[in-house]
Amino acid sequence: MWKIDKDQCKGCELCIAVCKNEALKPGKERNSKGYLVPEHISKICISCMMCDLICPDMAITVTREKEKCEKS
Amino acid sequence: MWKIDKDQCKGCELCIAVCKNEALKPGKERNSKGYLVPEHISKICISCMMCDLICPDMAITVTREKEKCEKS
Amino acid sequence: MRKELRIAGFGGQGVITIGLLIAKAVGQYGEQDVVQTQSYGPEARGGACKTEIVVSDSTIDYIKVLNLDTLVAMSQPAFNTYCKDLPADGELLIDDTLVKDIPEKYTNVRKIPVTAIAEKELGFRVVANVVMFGAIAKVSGVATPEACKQALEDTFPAKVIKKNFKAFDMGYNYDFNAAGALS
Amino acid sequence: MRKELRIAGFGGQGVITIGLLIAKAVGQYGEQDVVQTQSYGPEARGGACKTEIVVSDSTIDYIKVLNLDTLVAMSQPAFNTYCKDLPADGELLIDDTLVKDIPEKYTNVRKIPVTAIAEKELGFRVVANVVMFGAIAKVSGVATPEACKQALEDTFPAKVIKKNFKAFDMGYNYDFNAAGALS
Amino acid sequence: MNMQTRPKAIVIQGNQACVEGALLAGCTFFAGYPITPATEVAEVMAEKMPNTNAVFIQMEDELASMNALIGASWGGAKAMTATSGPGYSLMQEAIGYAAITETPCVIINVMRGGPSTGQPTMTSQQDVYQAKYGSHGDYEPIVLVPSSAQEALDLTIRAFNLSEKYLVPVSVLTDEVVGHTRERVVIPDAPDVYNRIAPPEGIDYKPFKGVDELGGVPYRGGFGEGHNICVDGQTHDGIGMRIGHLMEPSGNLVKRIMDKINNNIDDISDYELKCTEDAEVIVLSYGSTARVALRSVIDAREKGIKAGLIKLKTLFPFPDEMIREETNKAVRILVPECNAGKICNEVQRVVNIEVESLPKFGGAMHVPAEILSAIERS
Amino acid sequence: MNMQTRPKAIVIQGNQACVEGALLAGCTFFAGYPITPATEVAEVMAEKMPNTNAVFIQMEDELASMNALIGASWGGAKAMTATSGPGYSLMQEAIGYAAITETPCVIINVMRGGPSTGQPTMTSQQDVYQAKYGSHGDYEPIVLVPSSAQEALDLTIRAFNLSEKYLVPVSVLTDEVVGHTRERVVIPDAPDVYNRIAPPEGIDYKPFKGVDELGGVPYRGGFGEGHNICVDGQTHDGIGMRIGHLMEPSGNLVKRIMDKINNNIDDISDYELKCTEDAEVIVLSYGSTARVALRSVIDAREKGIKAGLIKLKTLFPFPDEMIREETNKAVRILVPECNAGKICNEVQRVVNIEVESLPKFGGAMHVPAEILSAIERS
Amino acid sequence: MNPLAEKYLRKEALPTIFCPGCGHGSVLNATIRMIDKIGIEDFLFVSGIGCSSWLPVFIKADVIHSLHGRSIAVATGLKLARPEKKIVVFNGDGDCLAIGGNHLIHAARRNLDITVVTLNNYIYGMTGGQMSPGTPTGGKTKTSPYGNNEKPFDAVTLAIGAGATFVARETAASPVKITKTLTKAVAHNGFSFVEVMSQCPTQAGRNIFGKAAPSDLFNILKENAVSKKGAELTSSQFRTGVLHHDEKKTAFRTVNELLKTEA
Amino acid sequence: MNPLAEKYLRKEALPTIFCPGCGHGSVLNATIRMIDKIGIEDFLFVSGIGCSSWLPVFIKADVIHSLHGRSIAVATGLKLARPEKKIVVFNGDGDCLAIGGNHLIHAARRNLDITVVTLNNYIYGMTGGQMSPGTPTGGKTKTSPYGNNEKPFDAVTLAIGAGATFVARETAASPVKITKTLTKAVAHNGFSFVEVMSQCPTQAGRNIFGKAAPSDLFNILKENAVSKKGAELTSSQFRTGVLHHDEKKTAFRTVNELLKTEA
Ligand SMILES: Cc1ncc(C[n+]2csc(CCOP(=O)(O)OP(=O)(O)O)c2C)c(N)n1
Ligand SMILES: Cc1ncc(C[n+]2csc(CCOP(=O)(O)OP(=O)(O)O)c2C)c(N)n1
Ligand code: SF4
Ligand code: SF4
Ligand code: SF4
Ligand code: SF4
Ligand code: SF4
Ligand code: SF4
Ligand SMILES: [Mg+2]
Ligand SMILES: [Mg+2]
Repeated sequence: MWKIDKDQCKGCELCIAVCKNEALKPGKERNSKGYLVPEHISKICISCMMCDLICPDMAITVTREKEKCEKS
Repeated sequence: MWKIDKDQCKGCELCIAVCKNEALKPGKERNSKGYLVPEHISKICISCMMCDLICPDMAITVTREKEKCEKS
Repeated sequence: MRKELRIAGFGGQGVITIGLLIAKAVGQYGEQDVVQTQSYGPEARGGACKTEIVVSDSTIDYIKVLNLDTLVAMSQPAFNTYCKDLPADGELLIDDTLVKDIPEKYTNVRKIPVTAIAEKELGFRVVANVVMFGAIAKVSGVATPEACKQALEDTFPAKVIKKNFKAFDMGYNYDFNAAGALS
Repeated sequence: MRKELRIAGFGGQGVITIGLLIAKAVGQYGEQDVVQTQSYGPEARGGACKTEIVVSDSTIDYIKVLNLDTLVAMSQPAFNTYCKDLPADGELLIDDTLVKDIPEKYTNVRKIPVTAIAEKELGFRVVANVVMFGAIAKVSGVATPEACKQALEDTFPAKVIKKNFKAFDMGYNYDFNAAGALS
Repeated sequence: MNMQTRPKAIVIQGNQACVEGALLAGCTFFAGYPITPATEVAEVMAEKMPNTNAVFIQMEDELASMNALIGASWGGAKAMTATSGPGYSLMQEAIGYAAITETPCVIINVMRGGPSTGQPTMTSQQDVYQAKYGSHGDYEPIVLVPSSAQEALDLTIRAFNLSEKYLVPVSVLTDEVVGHTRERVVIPDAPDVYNRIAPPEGIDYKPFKGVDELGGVPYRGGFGEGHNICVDGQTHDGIGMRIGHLMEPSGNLVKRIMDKINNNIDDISDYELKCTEDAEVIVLSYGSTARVALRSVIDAREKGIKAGLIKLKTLFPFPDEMIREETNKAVRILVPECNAGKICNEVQRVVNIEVESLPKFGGAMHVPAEILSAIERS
Repeated sequence: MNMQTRPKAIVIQGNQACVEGALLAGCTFFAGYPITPATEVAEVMAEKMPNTNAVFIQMEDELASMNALIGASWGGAKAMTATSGPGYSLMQEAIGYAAITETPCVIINVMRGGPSTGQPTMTSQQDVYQAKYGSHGDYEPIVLVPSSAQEALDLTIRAFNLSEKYLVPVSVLTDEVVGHTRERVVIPDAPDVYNRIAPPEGIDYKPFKGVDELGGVPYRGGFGEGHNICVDGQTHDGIGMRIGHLMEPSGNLVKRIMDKINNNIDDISDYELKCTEDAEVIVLSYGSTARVALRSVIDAREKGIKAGLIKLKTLFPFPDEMIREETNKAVRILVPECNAGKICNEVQRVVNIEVESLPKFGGAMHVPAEILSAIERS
Repeated sequence: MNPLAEKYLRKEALPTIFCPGCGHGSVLNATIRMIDKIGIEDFLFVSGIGCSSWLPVFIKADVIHSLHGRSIAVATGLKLARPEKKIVVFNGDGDCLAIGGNHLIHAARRNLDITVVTLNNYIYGMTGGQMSPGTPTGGKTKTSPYGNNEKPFDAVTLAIGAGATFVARETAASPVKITKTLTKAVAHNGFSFVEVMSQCPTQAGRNIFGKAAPSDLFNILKENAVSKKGAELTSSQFRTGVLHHDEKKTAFRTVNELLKTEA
Repeated sequence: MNPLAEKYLRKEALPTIFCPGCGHGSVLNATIRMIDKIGIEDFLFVSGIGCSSWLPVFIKADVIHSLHGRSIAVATGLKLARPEKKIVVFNGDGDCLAIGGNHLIHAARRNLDITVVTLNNYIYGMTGGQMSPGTPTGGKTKTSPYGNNEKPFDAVTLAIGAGATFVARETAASPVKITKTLTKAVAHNGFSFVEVMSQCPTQAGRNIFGKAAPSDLFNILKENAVSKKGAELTSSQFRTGVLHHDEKKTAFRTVNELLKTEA
């Protein structure tokens, strides 16, 4: 499951950069602080957690059954 | 030629320690500051300059024709 | 005669630069004394940010705002934060692309959509502040357009100066009445 | 009653230790107040060195020498440097192994060859200072021999204490008159 | 002193007396860097501490020493360092940090002749204002000034107690004379020891919120006890969060850390009076100079001059009121000190008659005759 | 200001004005370390210096910066650094070294809120006593306090000149407000520039011997000119040899380096008076606060109150005499300052009436109404 | 918010002061995962002054946010007072390598059992983008407007030269590696030093790399990170991974401990 | 007096403050022979505080006897003001490696063209014999009465790790080698660091080595000096000779110079 706490997001788009599946794309909606929050496309998300791990503001939560490690 | 400026000497006896020819030996005479100034035995001195080079107080002057280097 | 202006917006809009430009136009190329201060520090990271300019025909002693004459607001949160000491009849100049919500008590509001103008008419969002600079120059009268252009030349590299002149002119020549902006 | 002593010699003679021993004998094991100071610094590297002890039956306020009562000299240069404020009738105690030249004006001179005693009679030059300590105890009367021995025990390791007691006794029991030292 | 019944004493240097005092006060951490004439403090610590549960470390410099104190203090230790002028200068930044973070710690400065390398082996009282003003910003340190080995011990204990009570860095300014002179020192059996007060159970604990009952001092919880304390040198709120950009709360913090000292001057102040009641000439002095001054005052009284002595043992916070009261009948006030004239300015600020400064340059102490002749001159 | 004939000016921040002043004064060396709110001084230097014959270096810290100034100054450079509170604390040891070795150099301290990290982006005047007493030992620094960008320029030039003339470290205390405010600054064409005076040919030159004709200041020969100068932070004789163990000559050196400043107060002092002649209420102020005070005094006069302003531009040496004279008819003296109340103590020391302190906490400036109401209250 | 953030971060301090896309935030993220594995009760934190030094302030734990450059000295005192705790220091290339260099090398020499995590973003971020001992030669910053004329430190070489016994380097672009490496560093008995190369879009990005997008800078870090042993390096590249690990050299022990062991 | 002493020493400062048999005196002797070869007009000297730091005070030249630990920082300013001069810094293991460590590593990093000569006598001599970062583990000193619980620096490794381009070590027992090595160090364009192991009979001798005779300590130095490359070392031994020499890395240049070269 992929969740975002929009108000924590600073719109840096690092999550988009790390998502190898292009399940994230630049957002259009601004949060309360004026940042553009990325959009998530659930159906192509493989819950790899990369976005969760990289987010400097810990805005994203990915929940899945089995832990998997970064490949890069 | 071997010369010593007795009043510069602090009686440390390092010159004696470096003289491989035993041309220097502990002195008996005290200088104006109360230090025992080493005694020099000219006839066995080979003017190797080691004492001159080591003396922390530059009290010794050895003059010779040709420069020679430390071996140690 | 002392005149006090405050320009507020969010970080990245070039608000401080407007302050700097006005200060130069007045103090370096104009005829009056001027002092420009700015909020500095954590606010500079995102959030609201502001600059204040005091203009006077005599030497300025106290450098901070005593009786605010003009507030220029370039974002809604900045307006909300910094409108407090503007009297109801104080001069209010807003970028109505971004500031929408102005309490009714203000009687002297001028609106100019500088962000929209910069984006649409000039093609560069970044010059919105220079459009606003032009508008301020006109409305406040603290500096002549010539002095303002000298300030622009002193501040920006030659290769972008034309664009900035154009932006300035769009602000300076903006017809608030035509746009029905004077409330 | 305030009594002021100065002990002078060269670095390495254990002059400061004498001061420390007297101070302990008086202050720690005796009955009076005591203060011990010492010259500190460049002089400590070779050259003359000194310690001063003030003994009093009331609390000592000023800690430095005001009216020197006793000068103990263990080297000629030290004597020359530090004799200045000793009055002509002041008590002068010298190691006559090393101090040979005493101006005639001094009327109250006692001589004890502590270095010679230490070297010859005790076999350890290093205890010369303890011999002198004994002599000072006797001559000045600032501390009882018992207190002095307690000071020695507090200062030196047990394994050398006997030797030090012996040295102390040799000084304490030295017969200045017999040696014709009282001038 | 009654010589018959006098308590058991040992004869030690002032520097060692500081160590004895510190250990009695419960000092468990010493970090220092050698410097003449303070080195013996570290040396005796290095010898004594390892056999107790107290830790000695020689740091790479004085910056490190003072900062290590801060870490150790928050770790729960009672921490001390000892230095002299040059090292004290280097410690100033961290002393300010200790002040704003309310970190208890004790700094011994065995003063030597300055400025700079100055006169490393000679005495002085030149650092008294530095002790108060040496770090940038507004703060209010406590500064104690012993005049003897005994006082070095007593005031080192007091320094720890005040430090723990007011959560403030306390400087003990001794000097080369106090530090190196061997004297009788009575070691107290069980001196009063004050420890920082832990927050009572169940309260909404805020580590940096002044508590009225404690005179404006906060409770001090320990690290590792679940308080999640954030110690910050920036102005901060009661829970330690930064407020440097906020004027009023920042001002309140700085005011509070100064007020907690200034509002408790009576508790912190310590001084001795000698013949001041009827004194026309008052000598005000402190540290080793005060002993010379005492001699001069006694000598003057013997000559029939109505002289008196105020001897300060707490130098800062400065006891304005006490001095005003004690000197209000005096016609002259003399301030001998081993510096160019510093505390004379504080006294001048407080009184209306003109204060006479008796400075002393060059690393020597006054002689009693100097002060006496100043008393006599009129 | 007559707006018609006013001289050509540029609009710059106070921090940049310091740079302009320094370069006009002949500054050839800058070593610094970034710190808010002083960083722009270094940044503008870094931009401007490489195109002149002046050298910019960013050092590893403030200790290094200040010590590099000392090396550069003896190398013949006119050297400057800029910092704020925390860095200023770290520089104190070396400032004392510069004082005793009579090393000319200029330190800009753009004051921010303290103590410690304090309020990095807010203004203060909290370091005024540190500027005088921050290093250990007795010394006498010169401290200038500009109140505007123009004065930042003018007083930086003056700082270099005084530093070269009296061979002393000079601090210029600006503050966040002066440093960051953009204002009109007139750049002087060719300001008077003073350079250290080389020893006349043929004299028996002693680098550390005061010269009567120079007001007790020595001649200053350069390195590499055959003088074989030995620069030492220990007390030293005229040729630089150590005398730390000798009382009288050591005392004489320290006295001389203080006297050369104190005996030349009239030359060093700089202040402005506004309506003091007939003033009953005198406001004494300095730095950015003095501009607020000026407004309040003008407002008070408009209300018919006989108020006047003494604005100090040289803070230390403190102008005791001038203040005594200018306030001798006043019934009240107010000292507003952006700190807990510091210079008010200096004034109190000098005058007999009670000085009223108007402290300001929290990193803000006074508003004119505050001072005005204090003037009105009576 | 992420449940780990919920659990371990100090809500009253959020959002972090970090700019959008600042690498320091990712390191914070990776750090709390390390903490989560080990147990937060074991830790005390210390930092200096700088953006990087704000990192532990956001963690719900006991923290000393100390003076610029002094974090390791403070940590030394703290460790000696609380030897049972794991002390982790966070600081920056400026804090640790410029003003704090002496404390770094001395803690390394002593082999003091603490962990130092230095976030090297090539610049002084906090003060607005001046050169640091991490700035590459030629790099333009506010105090090197013509390009940096100095050479940067290789922090890893420096720490090894000073005697550190666990030395590693990672980048903010590899959060999983950071978590792993920090876990090892904290477990090491002795002085452990971890340099984390981090992106600073606001200052280093704009000034040095001419790029402000976090993802661009992030990619630069990835490109420059070389984990393969012995691989040749270009001038901008650096080695990553655990680069030195000496478990034989004993960690600092107080004299008290030594005397007890002997007795 | 020796005619070289006559020529190069400051008579009013003699005798030196060095104790009898102090190795620092022999280094002074060797130094003036180096100076004699090159020409004293080329030099300016800087030192810190410590017995070792007194060395240049005895030389008839322009000298800054600076603050404890700050010699290299002072020398940095002096070098930038007088780039045409050879700046030689003398300091001790305490001055350079303890309190002065940060300036050492930064001058090394910058590859500043100065020469630093550190006289390592294993101890703080001047202040009366406390432990230093040169004190061997176990060494008894006034502040390590139970034996030093810390590890000393290897100053050579440290300097190399920090970026120094000429690094050498000699002992006070080999004066001819000192003269030669100093000559090379001074000739090197870039940061040169020479550690000279020196005997301190008064403090290190008595406290650490249990020997007070200068010649005994002198022999210990000789025994521990290993000049053969690659030879195994016992714990008390150290390598001598020129141990690192990199002539390719360019020396520090000011931005001014760089701009001139580019133009
Ligand atoms: C003594 C002192 N000098 C300077 C400063 C100003 N200062 C604050 S943070 C900083 C640099 C921080 O750089 P770095 O450690 O690399 O952290 P970053 O912000 O880049 O993460 C400086 C110079 C200070 N606070 N204290
Ligand atoms: C800031 C400061 N701290 C401490 C001192 C005291 N001090 C003087 S010399 C010295 C140590 C010298 O040791 P080293 O550099 O090894 O020289 P050595 O005497 O052994 O040759 C110390 C700690 C000082 N002068 N200044
Ligand atoms: S990484 Fe986090 S902060 Fe950045 S855009 Fe994605 S969700 Fe927002
Ligand atoms: S969990 Fe993986 S696939 Fe899903 S959005 Fe995040 S990075 Fe992309
Ligand atoms: S080496 Fe020199 S000082 Fe030492 S004994 Fe020989 S001559 Fe005297
Ligand atoms: S010159 Fe050589 S042989 Fe002669 S005394 Fe000296 S060391 Fe001995
Ligand atoms: S300035 Fe740089 S380092 Fe600091 S928070 Fe912003 S991006 Fe991060
Ligand atoms: S104390 Fe040691 S280093 Fe200092 S002069 Fe004496 S022998 Fe040399
Ligand atoms: Mg950084
Ligand atoms: Mg040494």
